[in-house]
Amino acid sequence: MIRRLGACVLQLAAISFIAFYLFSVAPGDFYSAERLSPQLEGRSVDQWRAAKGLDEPWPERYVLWCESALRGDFGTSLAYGVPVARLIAPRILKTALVLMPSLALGWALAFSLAAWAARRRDRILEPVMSVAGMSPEVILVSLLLWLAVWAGAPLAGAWLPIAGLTAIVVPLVFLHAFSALTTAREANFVRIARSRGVPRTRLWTRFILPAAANPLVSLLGPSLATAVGSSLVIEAMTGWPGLGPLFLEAVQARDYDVVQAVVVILAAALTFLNLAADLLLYRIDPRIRLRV
Amino acid sequence: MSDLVRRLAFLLGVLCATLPAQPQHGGVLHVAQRAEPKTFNPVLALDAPSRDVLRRIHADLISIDRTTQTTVPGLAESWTISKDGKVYRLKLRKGVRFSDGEPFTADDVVFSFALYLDEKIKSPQRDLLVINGRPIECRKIDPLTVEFLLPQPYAAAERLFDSLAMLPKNILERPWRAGRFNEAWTLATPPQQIAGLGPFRLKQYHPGERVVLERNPYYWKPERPYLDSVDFQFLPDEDTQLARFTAGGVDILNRLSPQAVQFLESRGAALADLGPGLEYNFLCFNLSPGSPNLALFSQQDLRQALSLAVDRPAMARIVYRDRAAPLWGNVTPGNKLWYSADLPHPARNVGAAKQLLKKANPSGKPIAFSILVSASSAERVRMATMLQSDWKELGIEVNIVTLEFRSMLDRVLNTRQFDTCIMGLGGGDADPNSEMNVWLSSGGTHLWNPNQQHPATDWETEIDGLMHRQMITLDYKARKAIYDRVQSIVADRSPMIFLVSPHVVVAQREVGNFRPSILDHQTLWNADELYLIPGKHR
Amino acid sequence: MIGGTLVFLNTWSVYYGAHRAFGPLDLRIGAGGKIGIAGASGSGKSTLLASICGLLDPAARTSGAIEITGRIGYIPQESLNSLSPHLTALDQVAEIAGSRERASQLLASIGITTDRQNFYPHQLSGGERQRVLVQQALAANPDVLVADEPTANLDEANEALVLGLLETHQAALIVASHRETVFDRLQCRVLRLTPRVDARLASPPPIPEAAHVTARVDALTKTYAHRDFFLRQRQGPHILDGVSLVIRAGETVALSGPSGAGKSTLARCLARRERWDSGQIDTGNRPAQLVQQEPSESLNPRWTLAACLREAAPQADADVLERIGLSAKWFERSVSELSEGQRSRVAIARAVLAAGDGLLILDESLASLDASTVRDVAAFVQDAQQSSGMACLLITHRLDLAAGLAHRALSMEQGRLR
Amino acid sequence: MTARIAIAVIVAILIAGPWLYPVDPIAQDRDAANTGPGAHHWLGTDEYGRDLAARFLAGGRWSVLAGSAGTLVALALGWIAGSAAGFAGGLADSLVMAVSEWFMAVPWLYLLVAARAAMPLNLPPRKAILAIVLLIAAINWARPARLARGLVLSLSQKGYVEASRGFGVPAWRILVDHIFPGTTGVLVAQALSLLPRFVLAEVTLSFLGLGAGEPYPSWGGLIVPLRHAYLLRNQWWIMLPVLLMLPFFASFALVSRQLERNYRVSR
Repeated sequence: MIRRLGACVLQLAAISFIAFYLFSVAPGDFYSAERLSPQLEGRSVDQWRAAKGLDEPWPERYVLWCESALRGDFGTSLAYGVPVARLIAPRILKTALVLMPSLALGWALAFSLAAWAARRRDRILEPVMSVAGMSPEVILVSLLLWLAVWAGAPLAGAWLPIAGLTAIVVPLVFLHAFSALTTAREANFVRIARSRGVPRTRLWTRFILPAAANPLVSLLGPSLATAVGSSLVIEAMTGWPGLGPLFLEAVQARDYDVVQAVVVILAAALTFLNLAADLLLYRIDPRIRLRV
Repeated sequence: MSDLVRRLAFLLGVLCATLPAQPQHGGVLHVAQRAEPKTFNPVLALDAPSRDVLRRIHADLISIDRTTQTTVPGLAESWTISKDGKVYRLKLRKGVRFSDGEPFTADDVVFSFALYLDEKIKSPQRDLLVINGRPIECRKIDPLTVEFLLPQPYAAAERLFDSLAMLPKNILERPWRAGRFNEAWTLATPPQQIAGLGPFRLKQYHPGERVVLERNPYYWKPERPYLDSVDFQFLPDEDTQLARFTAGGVDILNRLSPQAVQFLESRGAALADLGPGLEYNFLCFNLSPGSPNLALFSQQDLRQALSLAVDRPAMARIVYRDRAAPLWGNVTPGNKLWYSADLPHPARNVGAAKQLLKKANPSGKPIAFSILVSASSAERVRMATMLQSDWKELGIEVNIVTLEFRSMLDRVLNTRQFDTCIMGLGGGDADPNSEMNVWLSSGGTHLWNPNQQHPATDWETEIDGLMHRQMITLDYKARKAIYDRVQSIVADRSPMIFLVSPHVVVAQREVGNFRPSILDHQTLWNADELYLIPGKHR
Repeated sequence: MIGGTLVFLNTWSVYYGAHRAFGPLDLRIGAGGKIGIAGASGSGKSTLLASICGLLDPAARTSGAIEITGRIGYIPQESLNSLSPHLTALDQVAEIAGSRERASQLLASIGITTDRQNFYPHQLSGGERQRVLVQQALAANPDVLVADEPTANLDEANEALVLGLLETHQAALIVASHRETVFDRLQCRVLRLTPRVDARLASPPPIPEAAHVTARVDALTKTYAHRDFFLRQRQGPHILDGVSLVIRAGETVALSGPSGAGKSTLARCLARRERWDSGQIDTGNRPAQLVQQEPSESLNPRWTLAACLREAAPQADADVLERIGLSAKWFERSVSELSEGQRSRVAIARAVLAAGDGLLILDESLASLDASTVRDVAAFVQDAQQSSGMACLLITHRLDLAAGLAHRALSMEQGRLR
Repeated sequence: MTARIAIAVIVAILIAGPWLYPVDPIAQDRDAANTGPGAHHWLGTDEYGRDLAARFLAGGRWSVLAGSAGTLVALALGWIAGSAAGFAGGLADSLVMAVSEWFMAVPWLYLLVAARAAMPLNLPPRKAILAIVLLIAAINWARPARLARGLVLSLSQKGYVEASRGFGVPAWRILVDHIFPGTTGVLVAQALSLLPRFVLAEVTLSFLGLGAGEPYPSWGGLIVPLRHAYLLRNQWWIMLPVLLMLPFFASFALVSRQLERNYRVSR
């Protein structure tokens, strides 16, 4: 287990480094915009930069960041002047508040659809889903908005981002679940079991679903990754007070402590979900658990 | 059907808004805002969202009446100016209290200015209060009188006091002395620890979601404000703002995009078109020594030719759906005091432009350059697109380079690696003094060739002289004459090609005493007078 | 229709596209009846059985009449994917038998002890899996048992067990096999899809005197070690335990033993397809050529025969096909057009060509092949041994083959030669 | 089958566009700005009075090309890395897989911002966008790589691969002769499902402030207005080009799915 965790930590370190480097290559910094204000002298802007240590070369800044990060301090937001942790904590909760339901909903919906389609060898749903899977979030949300107003639904609250996210998750999961189930139900041992007169429900619960499980379990991580990525945009558009608006704002404003923190936290979440998925795989698949 | 109902409701709303109805107390005003405030500390606030909220919480000594654009008494009920214009003596109102009940005295004023001028704090307002490198001095005469000493005569100095929040010494002095002022009054500070002199005081802050202000019981104006509270909702996406507005969750919208205006029109919403604002959009040539195309752009004929070939009315029509004024100078028609009407407005003339171009480029070798524009401003990208097709008729190949905002600023203000760029200025005050840095050749925002040791051209020298003169001229008419001259020089030499000035358009639902203005804050500047028209709000 | 008839076929045939898999065919079986289906591989045995069990794949077309009365119990040819990898042996049977107790009895009755009953298919040996499949079929106590090559790759002991099961069960029986012995043992009427062939094998050619050593193995030892999920080293049991062996030019050595004894591992080591822990292997300048079960697998279905053969032996030409009983015209044909058995012939022939004067290993390659194929292939191998002095290691559980083809026979158990 | 025909037809139309409908896609007919479909402008005009039909055709030609380029890069990188990992196994394998995981977790936005900002000013907008698309493609090698690895892993355990190893065939020959041919089916399927994503990448790019290639048309650029579908309801015709794209994308998806299924069956 230790080794495994070690690998994860190493990965996080690598990600934080790459992110920080990429950040440093982007031109402009947090105070670029202030230079444009006629009421401000260039000197004062320079003083601000110096005060925040923005004029140091990026390797030093990265080292500093690592030190404080290891102490559990993710630095202070340039824009907000408060510790990043305080800034992010409430928003993570909000994001989770839309992520979890939409993932659950999306999986449930997609899976039952896929099972239905697989059972009656449906041919239409698949292409439809794969087209739906392509549509970018920005467009999806604005169409949703349109629908909502047209239907006179309330626009405040969580349902709008949840709906948007679900719409992102469903096609992704459906396509995988569908192909997994169709392959499983054609599997040799399933056909034999069927010929042995195993009742349909047993056939699905004991034979088909376990066989289809592996690809789906390994989809957990990617599906979360996609959902998180989309949630950033969707939250920003629907004005949901999660990480999304903060992150995009911070990206544009070059508020690097915030960006760095968000990236690392999300990356960590994903890494450990993948780990969990592997653990699950290890539990449910005897071929992995019990090697000869 | 429902549309008809909406129109009727709208008409009714207009009636109620126009009839001298008796203002009603109570109610919550919902306002949509693009971004959330970054701090509750007015001394450190850099960004518009913070200021928009803070100015409802705090008050200034002398304010600028947004409708007349002239100064009116604020916390100071009267003031006198010495003959030489160097000494300002302000008389404070009696019995004014902070929102926590503490009395407001001259000490607070002196303290506040000490904060703004403190080098360590590095307040963004500091540069305004430093004239030619020498700060304004503030003295207490008696508990209700303060005196300001200017290092030199400074025209319309009283305008400087506008939106300079007066702060409570008893709360902020300790952190300041402890050198921890920058941690005071952040978003993490509990609301009751924040006190101001404005009509409202902070009630709740929901991170990323909304800021709620409540009525300040100690507000100095009797019977004010009418509203119980103001609710700022943070909606980054305009479409969502509009959806909420039409659904009734938001009462006031600011800074509407052309598309949004058109949409609201089609929905029959109560729009107020205030005509052109102070923002002027322009194309700026890069005339710095290191400019990639200096030889080309330093030819005035070329610049004028390009300016002549621009179809400004079409730009106003297409980019802003006719809600914009074509510009030939840097002062917009919206700027009542400083707009110079007698500036020439040559119509588009490709023929004449071609003539000029021949002079500038006798060899007739193909001319090509790029326009730098921020991708985040759809309007300016559109302007670039139109310029490109306008100038194609002169046989000029223009390459549009859209960059993410800060990358673009880095090129324009830092590396200076660009041919031309499209930008806009004029967010601040209407007074010329607020734009010294744009027109002085030594200025950091002298965009075509910033931070010069010595003016590169004689006309820039002249502008420098004029700007310095107008700054110390106290008589308005004389100043106006000087500033008109500046405008005509810039227009004629056209180091910038002025394009259009968008109208300020705002929307509201059944808000009484709604008197929007083109100056910040466009709709809430008179928040203490706003009230909700009864019977229309859920 | 006649009372007591369980399966009735009338001019029954199955087509894949234009190609007819078998038929037209008449068949009737009543209670207690026993029919053996014989025929060369590719003659449609499996298809016929599948069609009776209603397991034809959707692509197939049928003509003629089929009537099934009574429950069918299908015993597929053993392979990993005929049992669910997610269920223990016990559950596999319990799903059919209804109760775990009954399932447990059934399995115990065929020598699968209670501890091994909780193993998953991939942990069981081929023989055990085959037995589980049989019991699964019997658990549904069917009226007709349909068994497809039930003993194809079982060692003697397992074969006896499985055939015993089929014999004792009272249900009618349809069994397909390529081995007459099965039919004799079960005393069933034999239905031939292709005429019987004389499968007598030519006796092995004499080994030339003072033949040099082609392959030498010294004290070969190997244990399986793997990292488990938590990346810990896991020490496995000894697969090879000090194996020493010498094979001379032109010699054929038969190697038999229970499944899991390490025969295949030894073969893979000789062919340099696996590493070993200690000991030496010397097969001269080239590794041994290994042909495994399902020889046809070793031909790339996208290629032509020519391409396949030339990959191994650049000088190969069409008459190779003649010598293994195929037509030279097929030289340029695609592998995918050939039947299972035909592919196996080509595959083995190719290995022989590649081996040259080196070592050829046939690891159960002949097990699933019909008699005529075995005969032709064996002849081809023996030619090669005579002409080029190729040595051959024949791994098989079939004593008849071992006796017919090998100069000497070795047996292996728990990684040791005896 | 119908899907394949549909693709062929649409591509044919795109190629023949300039002859079928000879209108300049960037000429601004400002008096006819924002007009609906009509005899003059089949699909109406945009806010500058540029002909949407012409822009649809020209944009399609370009976007499909750019998209294919992106797909090519992403798949080429992914397939090489993936099959190398799958074939070599061992350390190389785990290394490639680890790196691919990083690639999927890191925010590349900044790289795009920086790259765009670093490009020379005289670089035509289209080339700039193309460069960005290619960059995105280069970043997105990870998923294809993982796919390819899986395939190669299963293929390299096939009997015929082990056999030719036995014959002493060099590794590169095995890759070329046996393994790559085995992956082509899935490769094409992937390509078909990736191409539309690259065409659409531009939409997200413009949302993130990385700009569109004004004044030149592209399908991504034509979709961008849909972001304001809510505002632009009274200019319904801006949706027409998008509706025309749908069958194209749909048939791509269909064919891609078919190919994948065929592969699954053939295994």
